Amino acid sequence: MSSPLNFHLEQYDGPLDLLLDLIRKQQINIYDIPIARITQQYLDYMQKAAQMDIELSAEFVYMAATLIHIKSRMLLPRDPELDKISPEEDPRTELVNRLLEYERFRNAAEMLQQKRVVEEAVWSNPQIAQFRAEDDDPGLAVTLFDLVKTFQNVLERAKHRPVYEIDTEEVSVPDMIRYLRNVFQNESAAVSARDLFERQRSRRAMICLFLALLELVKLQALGLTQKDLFGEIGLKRLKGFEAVFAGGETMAAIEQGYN
Amino acid sequence: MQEMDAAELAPQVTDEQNSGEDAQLQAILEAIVYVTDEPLTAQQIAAALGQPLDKIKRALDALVAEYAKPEHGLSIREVAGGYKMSTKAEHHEAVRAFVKKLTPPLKLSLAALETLAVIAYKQPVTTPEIMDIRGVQGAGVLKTLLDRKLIAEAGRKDVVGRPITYKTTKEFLVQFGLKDLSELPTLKEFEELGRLELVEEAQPEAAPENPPAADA
Amino acid sequence: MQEMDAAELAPQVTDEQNSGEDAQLQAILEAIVYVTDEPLTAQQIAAALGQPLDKIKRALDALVAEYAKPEHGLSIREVAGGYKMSTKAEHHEAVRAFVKKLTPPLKLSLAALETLAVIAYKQPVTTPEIMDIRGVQGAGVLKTLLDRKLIAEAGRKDVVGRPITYKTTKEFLVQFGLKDLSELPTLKEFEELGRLELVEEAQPEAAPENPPAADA
Repeated sequence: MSSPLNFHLEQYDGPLDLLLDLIRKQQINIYDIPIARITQQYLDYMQKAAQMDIELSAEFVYMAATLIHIKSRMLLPRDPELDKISPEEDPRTELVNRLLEYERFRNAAEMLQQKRVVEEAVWSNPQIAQFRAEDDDPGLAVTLFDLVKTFQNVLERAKHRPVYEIDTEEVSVPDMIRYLRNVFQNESAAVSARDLFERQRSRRAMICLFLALLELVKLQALGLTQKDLFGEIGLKRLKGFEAVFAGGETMAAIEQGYN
Repeated sequence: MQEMDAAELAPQVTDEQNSGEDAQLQAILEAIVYVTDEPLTAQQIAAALGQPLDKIKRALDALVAEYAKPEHGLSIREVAGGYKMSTKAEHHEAVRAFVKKLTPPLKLSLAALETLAVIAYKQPVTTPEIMDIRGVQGAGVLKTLLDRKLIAEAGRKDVVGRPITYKTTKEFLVQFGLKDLSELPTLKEFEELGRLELVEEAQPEAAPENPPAADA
Repeated sequence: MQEMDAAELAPQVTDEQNSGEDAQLQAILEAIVYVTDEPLTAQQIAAALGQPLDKIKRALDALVAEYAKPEHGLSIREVAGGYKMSTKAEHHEAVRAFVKKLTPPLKLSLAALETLAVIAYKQPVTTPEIMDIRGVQGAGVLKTLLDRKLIAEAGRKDVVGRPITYKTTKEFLVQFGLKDLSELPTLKEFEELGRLELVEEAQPEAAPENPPAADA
């Protein structure tokens, strides 16, 4: 029942937003809110929202309960004698204070918005790039929030990365090929072969890694690099890398061979 | 700055050595403010140039005053505790057409602005405190504000659970063109409803004509 | 530009209407030349502003002359047939020296930031462990982080090969404004922000189009 009238019903950020609007539009004295009337209007709104399937958050319901509670407290007569000893606070006071507090911040938000309007009409054109040393790392300016966000991203990525248990006995050559594919997919620079081997935690894993490397070098997916004699051996992605993994055939053939 | 025509003929050398020096300093300051992307404080500038702070301050004030004149389309303003050069807002129509690198406007929802306002006035403030004032669960906009570097974490509060507190950043001052937080109007000034009553005491309670919940 | 003191007192309105207009045009040209990076020709400006070419040319000449004065550290020059603002060459050394002294904000490459994040949350941690979590080979960024004193060695781990472990430093705490490591936001707290965000976003501005069939 998606109604064309839907957007006639104003949306409110929260119950305070709605109450403030009701009070303002009717120019009601904030210190003397006609609680029965406002409660009725508030409930009307909720009902209409429900009819239109606009989901209102739990706070709207909680506020409705609060309003009804205040209303009932105001209906109950007080013992005038008791009142003389300890005059009861107006049951509306707390709500009024919350509304006033909320209103201040809502108006402050509008003030901020106006400031942005001005700032969006001016432009700066700093020329600092011309004066920065070239070796300056252009990097990202980093905050504490970036730190936790980045860590979360790294973990997230790890979660979605196919995991190959390299320290169990079950590790196989095809596993290692998939592992290498993973390593070199996002790495175009040379990777130290020693580093790769050092990361393996079992003899079997090292042997499988070695065989997997030979396989990929043979297929010209990876190349070996060595800067100088007896220098460190590096591994680098070759042009054939994509092609080898493009179809499923290569992998299938290798699986076949080792099973 | 009256002998400028003479100075133009023989740059760097004026009759009065002093005013030549002043002009020189002012020129360097102008170049520095023009070049830098972040508002620099007078202290930073003084320290970097190895000059006394009050001298730098005076020269910067003169620069600000000079650019405030109507024949300048640029202005140097005090923003975020420092000095920043930009075009003047009154020329935005003419200037806009020439701006190539239009940075996308900082679009913030009213909810985000409200949250930002609460943080600006109540900092350091925790998430529950913010939600309390707004009467809304969900501090989702915090992430947006953190992402845009308008707010930052400000340590933990020493209460149960040690919740994180938040504060506004220098970027906030820059984005909203504020010299510092004290430039914000007081919260009291934002109270409308309470004030309304003092003026319109006798306002009769009109019948509830049309509450915003419109007819369905 | 002699009547500027008067103009300052009553901005935008001068005795001579003409000179007020001139000032206005000059201001706009100043702002336009400032915001554009490529030299603009007088023709381009005249066309964009819908003003006669000779008027624009005269105003640009006045602007060039004004900035040629020694109290200006900027200059507007004719380059490649157009007009361009830049700092004056004689102040380049001063500006360069100044920029060099600015302590830049902590800037890190994404790889370095990732590594730092892993170390911050997993310390003490070894290189293989870092690479394992990041799923990336190459620990070159460790050197960057060590050089910047954001991390330090924290002894060796008692496993085969006794690899070196790393931890964050006091400088790290200073850079991120932390009293101690317990102030680091926890992952749970971060995820809380994200989760609340979804709540907020799930509440669209307009009414939902396709509500679940309510009253059947």
